[in-house]
Amino acid sequence: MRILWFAWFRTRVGAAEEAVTLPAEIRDVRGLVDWLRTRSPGHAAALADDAAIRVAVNQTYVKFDHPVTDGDEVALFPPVTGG
Amino acid sequence: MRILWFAWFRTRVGAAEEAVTLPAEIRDVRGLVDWLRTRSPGHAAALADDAAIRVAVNQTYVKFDHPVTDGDEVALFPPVTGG
Amino acid sequence: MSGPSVDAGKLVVVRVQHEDFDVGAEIAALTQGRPAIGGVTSFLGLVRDIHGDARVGAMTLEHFPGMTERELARISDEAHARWPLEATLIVHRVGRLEPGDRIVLCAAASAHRQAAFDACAFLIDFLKTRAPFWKLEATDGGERWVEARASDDAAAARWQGPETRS
Amino acid sequence: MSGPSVDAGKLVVVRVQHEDFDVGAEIAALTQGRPAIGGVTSFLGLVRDIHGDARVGAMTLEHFPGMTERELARISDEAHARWPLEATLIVHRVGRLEPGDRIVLCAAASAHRQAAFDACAFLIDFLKTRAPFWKLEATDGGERWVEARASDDAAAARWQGPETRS
Repeated sequence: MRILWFAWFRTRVGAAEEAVTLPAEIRDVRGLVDWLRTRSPGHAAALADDAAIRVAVNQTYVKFDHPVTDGDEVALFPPVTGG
Repeated sequence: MRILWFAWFRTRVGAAEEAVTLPAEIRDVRGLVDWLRTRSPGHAAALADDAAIRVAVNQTYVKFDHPVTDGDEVALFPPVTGG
Repeated sequence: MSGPSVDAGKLVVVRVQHEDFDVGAEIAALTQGRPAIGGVTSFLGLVRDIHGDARVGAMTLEHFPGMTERELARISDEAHARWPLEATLIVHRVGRLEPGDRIVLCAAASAHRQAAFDACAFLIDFLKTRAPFWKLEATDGGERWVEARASDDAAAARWQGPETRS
Repeated sequence: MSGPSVDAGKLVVVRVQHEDFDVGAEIAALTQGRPAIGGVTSFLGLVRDIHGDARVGAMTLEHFPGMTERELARISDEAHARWPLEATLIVHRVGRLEPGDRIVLCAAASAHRQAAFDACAFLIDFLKTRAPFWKLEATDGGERWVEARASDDAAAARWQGPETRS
């Protein structure tokens, strides 16, 4: 699975992109976020607050109950501030 | 008194501007409009409908109860359609 | 990155002209030297080729020189009194225009997006019901003076307070 | 003055770019060949020199290439579905910008003024809450990521129907 990080999620994680092998027991975004938090203190800091996490699977916004599979591209980022 | 006509009031009256001597008994816009209607069939046609008459005394919108004197410039025109 | 903001003062631009205008240049002139401006909402009015059920070939815009500029300034001043604006602009053309031609540009610049939107809508709504302009259309059926629309009165009435009732 | 109107079709323009844009040229391109358009409402967003209580020297706009364009197209399509529009435009810059620089231009063109205003407000409100852009500001106190504002969520919520809830 390809993970993309943007804005201050990227600076806390220390990478714009990661390739991860999704554990078989993880079936949805909720599970993915919880698992990613365990990867490093930076990951935990980026994902500290559920309310501040936006998720796009294959470039489309999804909620935490959305299913994920190892072939997905999952982007994680804070609330947007363009315009 | 200087009377200015605009848009289809102008075409019905047949003049953009008239110089009139205000009869002494006319004190307000209401009286002026009623008197102007008697000047010609064109004047009567232009001023046929009170609701379609807009009045500016010295370039400021006024209502029918506004006083007028012989030194005023009074513009009469239909509802505006700019923009 | 230091020192106080330079307050360039509130800007009110009102113009009535025969010539066309450049939308980008007008808006750039409005914002130049005013770094507190976060957004500019503008409305550009164009001559349509259809009015009601008639094709419009051209139109002639007549106005009341002097009073027009006064009314546009009054409408602009009231927008500044109602919203926290840095600058406003109203440019309106007169004379002969053809379908697709620019007629009017209203713009409101503010630190705040909602103020810019509301003030710009206010400017065009009041211009349409108070500024002394009249349109004479040339259609297939001949020349006709455009009639005022009840929907324009209703749009202006949205903003109506005691200070704007005539 | 005769013959049917040429229907040029609905126009949807979405661009993300480093370069500056020309507001007048963008709006002229939107209305060119569409004589049914009576009005164009546009919103131009600029970099302010003050954000909260800090002076801003410059900012860098980051985005999610690919998804950004998809979201902007989605927002545009929804505006066309909601209002009778002839054309819409969203141009957004990325990269390093300084106070006074243009950031974004949204525009909606319609036969009807109110539709143009509502659709333009909708475009910028949704862009601000859904399009994946992020601002990194350089202030006197160092670099900081701009925080999302509750007022932007509230502005977008005005338009919220079932089809726009994520």
